[in-house]
Amino acid sequence: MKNKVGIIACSGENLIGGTLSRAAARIVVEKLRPNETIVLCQPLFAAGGLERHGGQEERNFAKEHPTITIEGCEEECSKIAVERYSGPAAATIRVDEIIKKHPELKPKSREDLGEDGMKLAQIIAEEIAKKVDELFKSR
Amino acid sequence: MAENKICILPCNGLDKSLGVIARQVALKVIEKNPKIELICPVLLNTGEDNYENLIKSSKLILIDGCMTRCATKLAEKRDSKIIMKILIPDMSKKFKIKPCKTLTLDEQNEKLVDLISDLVVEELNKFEEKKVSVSREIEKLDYFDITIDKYYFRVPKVGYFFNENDCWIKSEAKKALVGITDYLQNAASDILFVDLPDIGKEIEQFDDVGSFESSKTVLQLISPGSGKIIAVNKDLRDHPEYVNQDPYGKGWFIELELKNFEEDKELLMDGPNYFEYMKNKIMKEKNHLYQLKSEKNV
Amino acid sequence: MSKKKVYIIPCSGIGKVFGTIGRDSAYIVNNELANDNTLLECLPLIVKGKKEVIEALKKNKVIVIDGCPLMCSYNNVMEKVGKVDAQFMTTDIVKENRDLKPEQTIIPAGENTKILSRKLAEQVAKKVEELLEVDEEA
Amino acid sequence: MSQNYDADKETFMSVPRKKIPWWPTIDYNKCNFCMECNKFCPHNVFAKTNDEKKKLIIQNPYNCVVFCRACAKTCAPDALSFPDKREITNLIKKLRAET
Repeated sequence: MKNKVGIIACSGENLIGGTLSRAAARIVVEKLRPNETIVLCQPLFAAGGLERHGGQEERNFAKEHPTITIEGCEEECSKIAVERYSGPAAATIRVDEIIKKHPELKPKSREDLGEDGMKLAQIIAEEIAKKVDELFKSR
Repeated sequence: MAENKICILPCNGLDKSLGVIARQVALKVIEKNPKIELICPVLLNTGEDNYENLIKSSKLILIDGCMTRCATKLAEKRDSKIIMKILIPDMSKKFKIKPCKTLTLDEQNEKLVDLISDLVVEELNKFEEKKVSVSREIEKLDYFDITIDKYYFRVPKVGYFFNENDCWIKSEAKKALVGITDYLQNAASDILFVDLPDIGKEIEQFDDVGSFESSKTVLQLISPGSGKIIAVNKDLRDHPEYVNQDPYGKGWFIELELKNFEEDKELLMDGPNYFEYMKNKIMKEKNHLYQLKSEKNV
Repeated sequence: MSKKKVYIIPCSGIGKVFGTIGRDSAYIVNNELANDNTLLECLPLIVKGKKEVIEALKKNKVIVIDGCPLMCSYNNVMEKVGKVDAQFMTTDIVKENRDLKPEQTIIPAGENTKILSRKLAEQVAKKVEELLEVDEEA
Repeated sequence: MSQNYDADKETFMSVPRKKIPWWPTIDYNKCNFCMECNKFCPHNVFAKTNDEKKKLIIQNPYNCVVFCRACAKTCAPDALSFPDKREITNLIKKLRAET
């Protein structure tokens, strides 16, 4: 089952970076690399200690498969969670840095990305897809 | 308000004879048993609260004309105690009388109304507070298991038999519990609604006995065994998640009084065989099983 | 109203539409229905153990909104903050509105999903008032 | 249904799927082409057409899961019908006895 890459998106509710990373993750999983990627649920990952249905499968998956974390801000919560429970993240993508690289695109709000926001999400998604391809090539 | 008051709620279908039959049945039932009170679906739907305490303190009979089940939907909006669900298409199959084309009922359909209303009244007399929910202590079970991506599948090694529709049956002497496997609960994801059949119903092997609904899909439980339904898992009404968390234990659906289980078993698989069958099926259907249902060419 | 704030912590699930309903309802409450006395915080920060956030939650009221029976928001907040003043389950609002089946798409959220988020937000906003009134008397 | 579902090789209870006449039948004077069944069925049994009189047809009858009638539950005008389960069970028993 090694032919899959895990995607953990920061799910910060409080800032645009969270919404953008979630949108990008969905675009990658649904449109760009549906067969190569699988979304892991970030809080479930951290709250994995629960009974059978807890995040145990998420954590085991991240142990056996390369996992890319998408961070909404400098706190890098997903990367820390992955490293604490499974192992080093294969790659980390900082959404806040990508936003800085595209000053011309201004996402509307954390509730509604608006047109610019969706364009940014697409750019982030393409960057993730590139990372996914690199991981496949390197193996 | 008398505590055990019984009310009857028909749907208000106007465009098909099915709706006319549903309404006639309700009127015929209260004619035969005046103690039963008729609830007007239109008034109930407008939300006026004059039915508020009536619904809370009484038991409800629902008559739905077609599959859209407006009466059921109305009743489920309010926390009501539903004791009987009549679906006219099922009744027309049972009594082998086809609903007529016109909105005024022909002589055959008048007879159908009589037959159904008699059945409702008769069922009512039989209806005493049956032993509805059975609590079971489930002994420690030994499973085969496999993880595919982030999905976890288990199959009990002994004591359970399975059909190819991924439902199980576990027999103890003349009785048996029936439920769904990890395959189905994973395919459905979070189950939110469970519709259970009526107690006392006689079923054949592979009859569908109740359905379970998630935001992703509506699937049916297809019974691996035949017999009479003697209990249903009432806990699932408020805790449908039991089916996801413990499909072989707390998440059981119905209990059967077995008819010819030896014959039924010939068409079923035991634990080891079903585990192979299930692994093979997961591999084949993996993409559509876990993928968000991509918008089909709708 | 007491000067205290109510923190709303929705679960951050993104695999299922239930996480979206929880988050969107938190935004509606925070932006429209009770914006002057509610604050949002990221669940991952709490899970990570960020002191400032945990202290702030301890001193104020906390409402968690969970997206599935695993209750990650409830469990994590209980573990790290030690108390939860109220819990909402998005699956409850879906069950209460059987005819409003939420669409599977998450970005953008479907019509039914938006209606459900608004209905849940109204319930949460009512609870915010209750919590602050109760605190008033205490 | 995943691409590699090949009805010829498929079996149900070790009987070739092609020998079991189980699929929905559409009653066209009831059907209002609301397409709920098509939206529902994950096995692509139904298919849309541009023939005005029959906008919906059964495209892959053998993709249909034997004994499953879930699509009929979504049909408000009750236009979908299936064979009698008892007969199908007996047919399967007979075919199994023959192999």
